[in-house]
Amino acid sequence: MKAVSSQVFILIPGRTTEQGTSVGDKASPEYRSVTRLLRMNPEDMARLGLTDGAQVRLRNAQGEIVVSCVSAKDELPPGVLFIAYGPESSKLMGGETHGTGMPDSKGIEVELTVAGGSPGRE
Amino acid sequence: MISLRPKQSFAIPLEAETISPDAFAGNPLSHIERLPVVQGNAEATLGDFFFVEGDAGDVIRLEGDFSRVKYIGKAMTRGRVEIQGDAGMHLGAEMRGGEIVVHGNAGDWVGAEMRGGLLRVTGNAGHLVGGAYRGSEKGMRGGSILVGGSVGNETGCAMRRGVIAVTGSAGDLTGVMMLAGTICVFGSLGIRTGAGMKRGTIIALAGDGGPPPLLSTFRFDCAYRPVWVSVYLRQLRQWGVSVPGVGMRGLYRRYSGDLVELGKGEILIWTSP
Amino acid sequence: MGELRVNGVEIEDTYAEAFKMRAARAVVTAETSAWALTAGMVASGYATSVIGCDAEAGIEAELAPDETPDGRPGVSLLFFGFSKEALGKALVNRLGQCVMTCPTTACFNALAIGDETVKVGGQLRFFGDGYQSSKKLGERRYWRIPVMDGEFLCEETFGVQRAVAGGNFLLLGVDQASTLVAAEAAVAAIRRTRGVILPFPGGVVRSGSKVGSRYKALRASTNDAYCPTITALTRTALPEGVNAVYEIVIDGLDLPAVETAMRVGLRAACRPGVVRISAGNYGGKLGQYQVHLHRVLAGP
Amino acid sequence: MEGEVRVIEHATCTFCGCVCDDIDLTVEGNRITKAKNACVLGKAWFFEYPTAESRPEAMIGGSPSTVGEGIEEAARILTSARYPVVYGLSDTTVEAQRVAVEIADLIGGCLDTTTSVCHGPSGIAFQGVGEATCSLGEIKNRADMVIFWGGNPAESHPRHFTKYSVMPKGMFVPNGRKDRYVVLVDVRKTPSARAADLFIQVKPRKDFELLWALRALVKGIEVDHGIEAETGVSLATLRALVERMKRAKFGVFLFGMGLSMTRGKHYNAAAILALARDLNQYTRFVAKPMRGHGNVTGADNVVAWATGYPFGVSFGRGYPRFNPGEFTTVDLLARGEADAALIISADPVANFPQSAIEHLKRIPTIVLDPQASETAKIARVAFTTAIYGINVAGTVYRMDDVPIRLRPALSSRYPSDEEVLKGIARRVRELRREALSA
Amino acid sequence: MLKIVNGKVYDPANGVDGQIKVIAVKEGRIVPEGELDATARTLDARGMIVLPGAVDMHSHIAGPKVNSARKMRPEDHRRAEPVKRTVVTRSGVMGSNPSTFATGYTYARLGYTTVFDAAVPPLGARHAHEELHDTPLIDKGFFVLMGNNEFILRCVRAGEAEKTRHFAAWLLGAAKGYAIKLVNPGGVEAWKAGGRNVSSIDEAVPGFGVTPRQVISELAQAAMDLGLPHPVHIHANNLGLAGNWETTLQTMKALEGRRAHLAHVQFHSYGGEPGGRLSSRVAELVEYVNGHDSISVDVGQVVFGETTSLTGDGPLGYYLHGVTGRKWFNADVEMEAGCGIVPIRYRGRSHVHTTQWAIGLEWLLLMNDPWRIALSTDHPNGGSFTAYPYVIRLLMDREFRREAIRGVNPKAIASTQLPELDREYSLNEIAIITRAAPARLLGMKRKGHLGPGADADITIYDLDADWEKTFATPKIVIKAGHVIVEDGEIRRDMQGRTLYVEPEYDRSIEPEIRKWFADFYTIEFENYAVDMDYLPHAERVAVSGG
Repeated sequence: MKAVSSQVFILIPGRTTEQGTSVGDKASPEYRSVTRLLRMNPEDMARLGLTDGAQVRLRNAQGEIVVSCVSAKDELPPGVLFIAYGPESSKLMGGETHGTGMPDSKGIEVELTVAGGSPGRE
Repeated sequence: MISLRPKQSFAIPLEAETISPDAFAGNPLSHIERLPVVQGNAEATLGDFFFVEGDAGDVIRLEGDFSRVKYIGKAMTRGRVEIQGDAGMHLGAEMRGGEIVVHGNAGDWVGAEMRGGLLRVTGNAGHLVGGAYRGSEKGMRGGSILVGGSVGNETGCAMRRGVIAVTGSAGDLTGVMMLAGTICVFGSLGIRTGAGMKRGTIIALAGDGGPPPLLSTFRFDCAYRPVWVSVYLRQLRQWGVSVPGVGMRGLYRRYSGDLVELGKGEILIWTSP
Repeated sequence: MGELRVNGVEIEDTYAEAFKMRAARAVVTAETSAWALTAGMVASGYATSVIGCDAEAGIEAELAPDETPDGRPGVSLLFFGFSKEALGKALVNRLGQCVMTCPTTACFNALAIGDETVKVGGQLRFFGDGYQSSKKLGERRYWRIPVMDGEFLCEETFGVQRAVAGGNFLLLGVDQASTLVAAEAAVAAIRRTRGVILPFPGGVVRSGSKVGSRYKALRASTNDAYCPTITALTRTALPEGVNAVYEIVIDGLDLPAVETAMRVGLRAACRPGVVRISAGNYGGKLGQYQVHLHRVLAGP
Repeated sequence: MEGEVRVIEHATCTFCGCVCDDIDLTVEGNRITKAKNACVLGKAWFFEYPTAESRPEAMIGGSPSTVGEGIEEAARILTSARYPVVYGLSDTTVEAQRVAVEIADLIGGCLDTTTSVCHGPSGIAFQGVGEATCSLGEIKNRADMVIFWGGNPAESHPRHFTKYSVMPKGMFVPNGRKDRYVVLVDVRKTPSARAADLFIQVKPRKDFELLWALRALVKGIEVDHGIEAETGVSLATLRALVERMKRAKFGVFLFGMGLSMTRGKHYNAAAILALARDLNQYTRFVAKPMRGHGNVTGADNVVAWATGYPFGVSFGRGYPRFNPGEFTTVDLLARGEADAALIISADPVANFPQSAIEHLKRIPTIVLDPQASETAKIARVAFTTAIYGINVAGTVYRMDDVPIRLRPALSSRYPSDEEVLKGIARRVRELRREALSA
Repeated sequence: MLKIVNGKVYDPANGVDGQIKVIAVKEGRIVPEGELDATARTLDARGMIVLPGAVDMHSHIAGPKVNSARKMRPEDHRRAEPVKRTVVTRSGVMGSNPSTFATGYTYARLGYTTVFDAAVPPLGARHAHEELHDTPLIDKGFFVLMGNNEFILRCVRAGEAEKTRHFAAWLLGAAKGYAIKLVNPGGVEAWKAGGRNVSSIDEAVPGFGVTPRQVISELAQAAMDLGLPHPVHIHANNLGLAGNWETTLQTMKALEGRRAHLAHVQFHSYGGEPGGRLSSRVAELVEYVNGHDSISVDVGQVVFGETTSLTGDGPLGYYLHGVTGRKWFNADVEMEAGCGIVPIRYRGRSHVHTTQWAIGLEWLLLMNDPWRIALSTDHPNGGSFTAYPYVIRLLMDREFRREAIRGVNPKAIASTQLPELDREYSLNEIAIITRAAPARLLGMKRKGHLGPGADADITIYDLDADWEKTFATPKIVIKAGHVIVEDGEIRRDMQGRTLYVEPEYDRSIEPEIRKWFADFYTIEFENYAVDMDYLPHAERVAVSGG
């Protein structure tokens, strides 16, 4: 059971320099790759047997995306993921704004599985 | 009794504060059919959207899907509105008297800034039940709201007086910025319950979700049997709310807060019979 | 009117003279019926007659949990005073000193809120020294005063209504023992009715009084006409063979309640040893009501 | 002119809310070749923004058409709609924003800006508790304690540190960086952490709990050690921070969308505004949201002065009403209510929740954007407009509400947003008049 | 061309007091009747009164602080009667801080045709102009905050009076403002620097070593030397505090005969111990003003009800936040100014609020010379400008005033002179305090009167027994010769003009200002001045002498 719950992560979409400099042309390959790169805590990656560039699937009630992951050394604590804002991150956002106009756009709960295969551990 | 049934479904919500005993006020059907409503930017009449039937009286019965009809019973002072189906946003907002019963779900801002009367929703209600509109100093100022299902966030936001009872669970920030009044939640509560409350009470019977997490600015006082809670719960029973028996005679843990504000509020969490 | 006898007891054709007063009703609850009763007894103690007390009070009834606002056992108390102000003051003092102080209790108003009200919880709350809080449910406001075993809950406002005090009858008996048995029977019967109390100890008074005294300072003095030991010295009202007299005094929320109580009391009191039943009056000069014994007994 | 070199001095960069107005642009022909003083984002903005003029000026249903035809079709859509929404406006001039507000008023639509999905919650918080704030120069001249919270200015507002908040020498902080104590509070250890004297890593979604504990400590209310388990920050760290805040002469919180976008939203922002307010009992403290887009602050201001409300406005009943959660764009779309949309310089298809995007695809939309955004691609009518600040003059408001005039460097064959919107407004007015007289 | 006939004309500036007189209008101006030809439209004003368009010389209608108040108070707008769009007009909201369109329309519907915003920080001048551009119908302008400008504080400390004057002139021109405004001189700087205030006009300003007294006299002198149409406009120190009447008196004395206008003097006429209860000290102050022609005032009348306190006085905002416990906005403006906003409700039951209400009326009823007192509520600080008809009735109708007095705090009212004051204003006097006086005090030669050459801004009222009704619903309002309001409805939407001054200054101080900007501002010197694009309907008002 513990292994299953360890695959629930909190995803933080945010701005990055690369996203900012490429946003001028959202059709560009740069923008597409920048917004499809998931940063992860290295311990989490090791635990799930992931290496840089591995494809992972993020899923929640809103939708799912497949992105490649990369180790973010001391940037992220375990359990937290980061991705640059973009079309991919918004697929995991719900339309509920709780009477504010703002959907939950950061701190989104997602389930992570290794893409193309079963979850890292049963 | 006057009854209304939708003629067709519509995507663009209708603003129909004229669905109120005060507006119907014993008028003939032909008058009621001509009462104004607004859909988006277009003015229309009740008769454009609803079959209106029955005899004049202080009871209005709505049958069908009213989930996109806003402001039903807004500011009403008397009479009764019964809804067999779902109701839209702002149900009974600013109401002062009378009774609204929804046999179904209701949208956000149920009973927002209401001052009196009784408002029941047998199903779920949305966010800001009995709450304040943005910028307002005070939410609900009197009356009672009874929700048979669950509610969203900010229930009783800046509430000043009155009672809100939720049989199901409540979302985050229940009783946020509360000034006084009582909120009872029989099911589980989200996070940040009572944040910024000055006075007032939040009673948590702590259903399946276990006791709610509390902010660091709430301080445990004692475990005791608050007599007045029994008085309240008995009143709720009289109103037909299914109050779990344990709540009546239970031991409650009392927490004072929110200490960063006045600190005279309390959260009472039921622990054992 | 002819002579009336019940069970051989002569019912004098006279009337009890009763007075307009103001009444309040409090329900005191507690964790156990014993503590509720204790609070009720103490709160209604030393409240026999407004001649010498701040109020007349007594326990109207003991209440089962399903009869009280908080679902706990309780007692219903009635308080009577000559004015709303006097009654309010007595209530605040009595409920403050005798109920708030008593373990586990809570105190509720049990009269309708009409034109006249007194603040009770609204006064007692200051004992809370700023830590008190209030709750409003419907039209009723309750004060919660922190005390050492939790909270004392007391309703803010108590209703006050016009009421009738001084309903009474006198049992004239052959001896002390049998007359007292009859008085006790009357008390037991009256206590089963609602809306009245018997303010004297055990519901029975032995020191019936008259207005005035040879001593200037006293407003009332012993009712010498009914005292058996001085029949030779006074204009006695006692027939021959009467050696003991007891009085039953009834205060009620309204005249019918007093009349009902008198009726059941009278009937229960007509027992062997009682020679005659009379009633106290002042010749109809002082009281607003006259409750004729014969007329009362003719009731259902 | 090929080869001709011009320099535009004191030009303004509108990429982010810093709105730096000290950029010297070198223009060679129809290209900006140098942007002195600009940051990496600013340079990308000036150099890499698409300057190709190959896109048609207007498209209707995917087919190239003229601006006039586009205006005609747009006006037709907007006047026949019952619950239209006018949205975007954070990347255009005040002059264009004003016309957009007028259109929303004319058509009885909803009016909302990208504020609702960035610092809208901070605006709601402001309406609840107020705000102690200041212009950026006050930070430059006075702030000896600067706390960044839930933001990553190193990547989102690169010159904020150097121009306003961390490095600059000011009147009462003559030694610049040395006179300041800089704190960063965030879930991630972002590149901004390098600029801070103290980095506090808060657990995700625990900002409110942390801020609330700080408020307690500021007021002398004891906080349990359990706060560390809850927030990831020790009580000792919090106590030391509070001591420092009280000792500061002029402190500032600069907060980002790490607060406004995460669970709790407006209450997270309210917590930081309340903390700053509370601190004024001991010293001077202010708080500011770090606004993102170049003129999102202008949008707030224009919408507020014209309607009384900053965003999330409905004109449906012939006058402005405000209710975020009801009249805000995500809600109008996700609930499937809006029946047309006029979108100016924003790209909801790229960053809205899926349910909202799906509805947007179902209804007729009119999009004004300099580039072929995801939203422009699905538009019924898409206008290619000139770029504000680069091609178009006008006014923008910096994140601290200071209005600044633009000095465009390049001409464009495309019309400005203002011109297109004025055309639409004119035509809408005519159509309404025709409808009234009919 | 327009001819108004048969109306009783009240034009105090030209000595016309209720005479029936023809008012002729041509090309936006009043002209001699002979200049009209037969094509002139005739308006029959029989039974009506004809006054110049009213002038509000001290209001808060545009710019950063007003807009912040709008943003902060959605609840205030929501509860107010909305302003619906019509075929001619835009929609808007009311409340204590109406939206721009609603502001213009509502002023016009009350017969006001010229309004000045009293406090704009120069850094926000562009913003104020943008809002004024969206404020239809009325002519408008604003005063420029200078009393806490750090450049000026430095000049004053250095005793550089000329530089002060040149800088002030440059700043007015850069902001395209109309007059020099002081708000709590020195006190706002003390607040910005450390959350304090200055307690008297002789307390040194932290960090600058100058006193408010010096700032007041230097800028009063500068305004005179520059020949500005309006003298220095002073919001004195210690606004709202018990015992502040002495500060006010000292401020007047510190002027040493220089011309000055003291704003919302009601808020500055309080006796009592600091921190204690307010009492009225109008008698002493009015006596001084009656005896000194160089000083004028506007009232800042308090009106009971909900409103917003909105001020350039930062420490005052914080003080009110503490008193009311309500939400608080503060915005410090670099190098220049501050701002505080707090919602406030004036209650008739309140001792303090009753005293304030009475003090405003005492000022109006005790001033001998109506030409030096202008009607204002310091909108929205004392109440909304929409309350002007109510205040006018209080002045004109003694019985109405007595009735009102019965509804306020009896203890407070008994300690003022108000119950004994029997004066009733005449229509002529009302025309002075709402038109002729403010126009003259502002130095506007074409406003506030109906003589030839004046702007054709005219208000025609149908007489009602109730003066409040009369003044609340003009029959016709004419702006620049156009009928803009008829029977309370806007007939025509148009832009009014923005009035500004641009005095000459010595350009040789520019390098120093440039350096000042480079050192301390966050915006470029070159991007600071407001250019004429922002004033599409501008009118530069000439300075005299300077």
